[in-house]
Amino acid sequence: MILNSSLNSIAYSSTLPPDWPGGFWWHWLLFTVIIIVFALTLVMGFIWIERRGMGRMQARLGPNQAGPFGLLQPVADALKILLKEDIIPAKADRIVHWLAPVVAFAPALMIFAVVPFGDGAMLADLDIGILYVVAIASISAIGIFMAGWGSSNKYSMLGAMRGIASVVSYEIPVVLAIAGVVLVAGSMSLNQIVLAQDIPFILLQPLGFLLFFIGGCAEINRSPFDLMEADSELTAGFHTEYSGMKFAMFYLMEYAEAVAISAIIATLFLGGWRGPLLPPWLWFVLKVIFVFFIMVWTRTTLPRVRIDQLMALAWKFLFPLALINLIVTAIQILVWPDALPWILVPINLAIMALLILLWSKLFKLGWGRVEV
Amino acid sequence: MEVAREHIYSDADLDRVEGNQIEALKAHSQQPFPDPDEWLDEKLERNILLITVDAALNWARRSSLWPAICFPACCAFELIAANASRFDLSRFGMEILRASPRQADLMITAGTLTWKMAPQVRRIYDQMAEPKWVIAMGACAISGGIFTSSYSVVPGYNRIIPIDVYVPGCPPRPEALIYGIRMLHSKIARRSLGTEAK
Amino acid sequence: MTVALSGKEIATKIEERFPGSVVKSSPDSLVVKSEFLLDVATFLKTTPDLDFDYLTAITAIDYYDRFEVVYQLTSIKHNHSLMVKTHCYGRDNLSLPSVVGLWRGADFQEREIYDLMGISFDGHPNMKRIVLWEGFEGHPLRKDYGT
Amino acid sequence: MRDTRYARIMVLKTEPFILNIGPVHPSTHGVFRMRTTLDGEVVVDVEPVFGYLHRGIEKLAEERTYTGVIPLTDRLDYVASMSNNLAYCLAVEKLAGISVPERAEYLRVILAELQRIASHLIAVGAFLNDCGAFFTPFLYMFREREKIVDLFEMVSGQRLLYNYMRIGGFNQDVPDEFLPALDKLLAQMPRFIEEYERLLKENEILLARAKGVGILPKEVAINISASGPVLRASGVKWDIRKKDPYSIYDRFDFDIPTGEVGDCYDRYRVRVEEMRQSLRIINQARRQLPAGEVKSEVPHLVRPPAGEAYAHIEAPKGELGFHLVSDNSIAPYRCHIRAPSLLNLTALRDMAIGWKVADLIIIFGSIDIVMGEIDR
Repeated sequence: MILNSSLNSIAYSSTLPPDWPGGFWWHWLLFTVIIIVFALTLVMGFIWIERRGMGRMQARLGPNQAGPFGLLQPVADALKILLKEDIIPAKADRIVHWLAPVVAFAPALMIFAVVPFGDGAMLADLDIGILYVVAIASISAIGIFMAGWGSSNKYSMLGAMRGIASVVSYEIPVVLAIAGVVLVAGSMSLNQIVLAQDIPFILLQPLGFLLFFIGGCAEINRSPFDLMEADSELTAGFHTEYSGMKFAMFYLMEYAEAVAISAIIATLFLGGWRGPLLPPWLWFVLKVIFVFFIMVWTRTTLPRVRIDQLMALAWKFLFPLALINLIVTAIQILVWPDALPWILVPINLAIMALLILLWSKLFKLGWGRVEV
Repeated sequence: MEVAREHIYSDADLDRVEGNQIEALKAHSQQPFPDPDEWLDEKLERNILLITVDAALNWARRSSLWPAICFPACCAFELIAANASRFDLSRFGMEILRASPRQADLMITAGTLTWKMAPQVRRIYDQMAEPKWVIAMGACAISGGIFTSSYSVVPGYNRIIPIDVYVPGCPPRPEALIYGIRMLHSKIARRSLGTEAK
Repeated sequence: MTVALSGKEIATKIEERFPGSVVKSSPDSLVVKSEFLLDVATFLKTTPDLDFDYLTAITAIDYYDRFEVVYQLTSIKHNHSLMVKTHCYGRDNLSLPSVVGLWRGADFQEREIYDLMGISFDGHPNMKRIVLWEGFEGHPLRKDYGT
Repeated sequence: MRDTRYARIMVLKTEPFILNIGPVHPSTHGVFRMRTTLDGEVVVDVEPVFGYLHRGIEKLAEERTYTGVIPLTDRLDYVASMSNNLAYCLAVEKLAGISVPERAEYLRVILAELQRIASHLIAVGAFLNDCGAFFTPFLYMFREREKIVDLFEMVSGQRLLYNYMRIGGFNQDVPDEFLPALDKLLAQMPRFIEEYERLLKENEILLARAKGVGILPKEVAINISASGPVLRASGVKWDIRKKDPYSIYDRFDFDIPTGEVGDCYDRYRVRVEEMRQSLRIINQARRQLPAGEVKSEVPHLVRPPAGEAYAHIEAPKGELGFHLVSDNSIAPYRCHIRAPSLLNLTALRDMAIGWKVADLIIIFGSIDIVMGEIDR
C-alpha cells in the first residue's frame, strides 16, 4: 500500500474535492481503510453467498443457524479461525511460511485501489489502472508458491507448481483480452473505461469477455480450474499445512481475488457503476455479485480439468482466440473509428460464434491424450 | 541450491517402520484416555469481561465446526448422509469438510479403528490445531462394537485419542449424530478463556 | 449356467499328461500334488477345450494336519468351472508355487493367504504381509491362533 | 502408447519422488493408501497398501453360528449390505440344502436390485466427485439413495446395515406399506436417472477427463480376475445373473450393458446403464410377486452336513463369493469371502502408470471399491 502512495498522491488531487478538511495523509488513510473495510465486507458477503447459493444448488439449505439467514456464518468462521492454534511444521522454512499468506493476500486488496465505485470514486485514478491491476494480480502467485515451498509438504508443492503454471499461462490471454477493451475505450484508466461504455463492452467485445472470464477464473483458481487446491487430489493443495490466522488469510484471499476479478469484469465489460435509477455503488455491487454468482454456478456444476488440459486450453484455445480478437478489434477501430456501436454488436457476436465453432471443431481437450 | 536429502527408505524399510510404530502405539495404549470433562465441574473463575468474550467466542466456535476427514468404515456413510440434503449438517456451518486436518476443528470418528490405522488417527489428531473436539460415532468407535474380540481392532478410539462426545448406534442414525453434535455445541458453550489459559 | 466340470474327468486328462500328479478326485473337485501345481495350472489354462482363463478365487483352509489351498477356476470362454485343490503339510515354512504368472488375479489373494495363513508362494513378485503390519506375530486364520 | 509417452518425459531427467496418498485422503473412499512414485505429476509407479480396516471378519465368522455371521457380512461392502446377506445366505443354503419360498426369492431379487441401484448411485456420485464436480452430483445421488434407504428401513429397521435376510428366506415379511412405496419409487426413478445424465453426461470437461483414461484391455481384465462393471466396461459380457443364474434371475428379462474400450467413462456409463436394467428387473419382479411364506422351515441353529460350498452372486461391485466349509457344527469351519473390490483393485497399477496424479484419482474412483470388503 505504502508503495503506491506516491502514485496515489498524484491521482489524489484530481479525484477528491479540495475543500476536504485535514491533510493529504489523513485522506489517504481514511480512504484506504474505507476501501479495505468495504472489500472485506464484500468478501464476507461473498462467502455467505457462495455457501448459501451452493447449498441451494446442491439441494440443501446451507448455513442458516448463525444469525438471521446464516448471515453471521462468515463472522463466526473468521472469529473461530483467527483464534485457532497456529502451527508451523517442524521442517518448514519458517520465514517463507510466515510471509506467504501476506504476500498472497495483500495484492487482492490492492486491486481495489483503482476500481471505481462511482464516477471518480476510487482511491487512485491511475492512467495505467488496468496495467496496475494485471501487475498486482500476478503477485498473489508468488505468495502461493512461497506457501507451497515453505510448507515442505509434497501436496503443497504440487499445488503451488500448478498454481504458478496456470498463472503464467493465463496471464497472456487475459492481457490480450484487456487490450481489446483498452483499444475500444481509448484509455487504460478504469474510470475512463467505464465512462466510455455507453453500451456495455460485453456487447462490443463478447469474445473478449468470454476469454477474460475464463482466463480470470483460471488465474484465481476458481473451479473448474481450481487445480492448486484440488480437494479430491491434493487434499488442500498449497495451504495444506496452514492453520489458524494464516489459513484465514488464504481463505479470505480466495474470495478477495474472486471479488477483485468480478469487480474488474464488472468494470471492464458490464459498465461498472453505470446504470439507471439506483446509486452508482449499488449498481456496481450488484454487477459484481452477478459475476460472482456465475462463478459459483460453474463451481458447483463442472468437473475439474487436468493440469495439461488447463495448459492446452490456455495456449491452444484462448491464446489464438485472444490474438484474433485483438486484431479484429484493431481493424474495426482503424477502419470505422466512428461507426455506430450498435452495428458492431451483431458483427462481433457473429465473429465470436464463428470462431468458437471453428475452434471447438479443430481442438478437443484430452480424450485420452496427455497434452503436454 | 543444495537441498538436504533425507535418508530414503526402501519399501521394506517403510513397512518395518510402520510396523514398529503400530506395535509401539499398541503397547502404549492399553488403557483408555480419561474423558476430558473435568473442567465442566470446576468452579470457573469468571468475570464480566471474560463472560462476554467467552459467549462470543464460543458462539463462533460452535457455529463453525469444520469436520476433519476421518472416515474409516461403515459409519462414514451415515455421516455423509447426515451431511447430504436430507439431514443437512450444512445448516450448522459444517459442510466444509477440511481435507487438511490443520484446518479442522472436529474429528468425527466414523468407523472401526484397527491397530494398523491407529497411528494415523493419532497423527491426524495431533495435526489438528487447538481447540479441537472429537465425536466417537458408532459402537466400533466407542468400544470396538461387533468386532471387539478381533485380533486387529482397537477397542474404542479413546485408547488413542481423548473423546468428547460418544454417539452410540451401529451405525448411529443421522439424527443421533446431529443430537451428538448439539451436545458438543452445549459443551463448547461452557468453555471459558479463563480456564483455557491454564 | 456355469457348468461345474467333474473333477474325475479332468483328473484323468491331467493324469495322462502328468502321471502321478493327482492325489484324489471327486465330482466337485480334484486334489493335485503341490509340486505339480504350476504344471497342472498351466495345462488347465492353455488346453483349448478347458481354457480356464479366469481365476475366481483362492482360499486356504487349515485342517490342523494339513493346509488345503483351493483354486476356483472359471472359463469365461466356455462358461464352465472347476475346483482344484492342493495340500500342504506341516506348520512352519510352508510354501507353494505361485500362479501369479498365469493369473495375475492371484496377486493379492496369495499375499493374503501368506499373511493370514502363513503359506508363502514361491515366485510371487512381492511376497509380504498385505492386511496386517510387519511385525505382527502369528497368522490369525490358522486354527491354533490365539488359543 | 503409454510407454512412449513416458519415455518422452523421462528425457527431461527429473527425479521421481514418492507421494503417499492416503490412508486418510478425501478421495480414497475409506482408508486406502497408494504409495505413488511420481515424476513431476506423472505416475511412475503405484503400490496399493491396505489393511487399515482389516477387522478379521473371516476369523470372527468361525466363532459364530451360521445365522450370527449375517451381521458380519453386512459390514463387508457396507454400501451394499443386502447383496452381502444374499450371497452368504445362498452359500449356507447351498451347503445345507435349504430351499427358499417363492415369495422370498422374489423379494430377494427386488431388494438386491434396489441395493445395486443404491450402490451404483454412490459409485457414480463419488466418481464424479473425484473428477472435481464439488459434491453436487454426489449430493443429488444421495438424495435418491435416501429414498431407497427408506424402503430398506421399512423392511429392516436399519438405514445402512440391514441384517434382513435369513437362511431360508427372511425373518419377517415386508410391511404392508412397502409395496406402494416401492411402486412410487419405481415410477420416479427413471426421471431421476435422466436428471443426473443431463447434468454431466456429455459435459466436455468430463469427456476430456474420463474418455480414453485408464484403459483396461479385455485380456488384462480377465487375467486379473476383474468382475462386475470393471470387467463389463472392458467389453466382456460376463454377468453372473445371466451366466450362472442364482436365485430366480433366469426368469427375468434384462440386458448386460458393456463398454467398448474399458476406460473410466465406460465404467461410468456401464454403471448408469445397470441402474436402468435393475429397474427393469425390479419392475418385472414386482409384477410377478406371489403371496405366501417368506421363510422355509429352518432350525434355529443351522447345522449343515460336513462339506464345502462356494456360492457367488453379481454384487454391485462384482462377483461376491462365499466359500464355506462345514464340519457339521453350528459354526462355519472356514468362511472365505471372495471380495470383488480386492480383485478389481489389482487393475489399478496397470491402469494408472503413465497418467497424471489427477487421473490416478479418477481411475481409482472408477473402480469403485469399498474398503470394508477389501480388508475384511
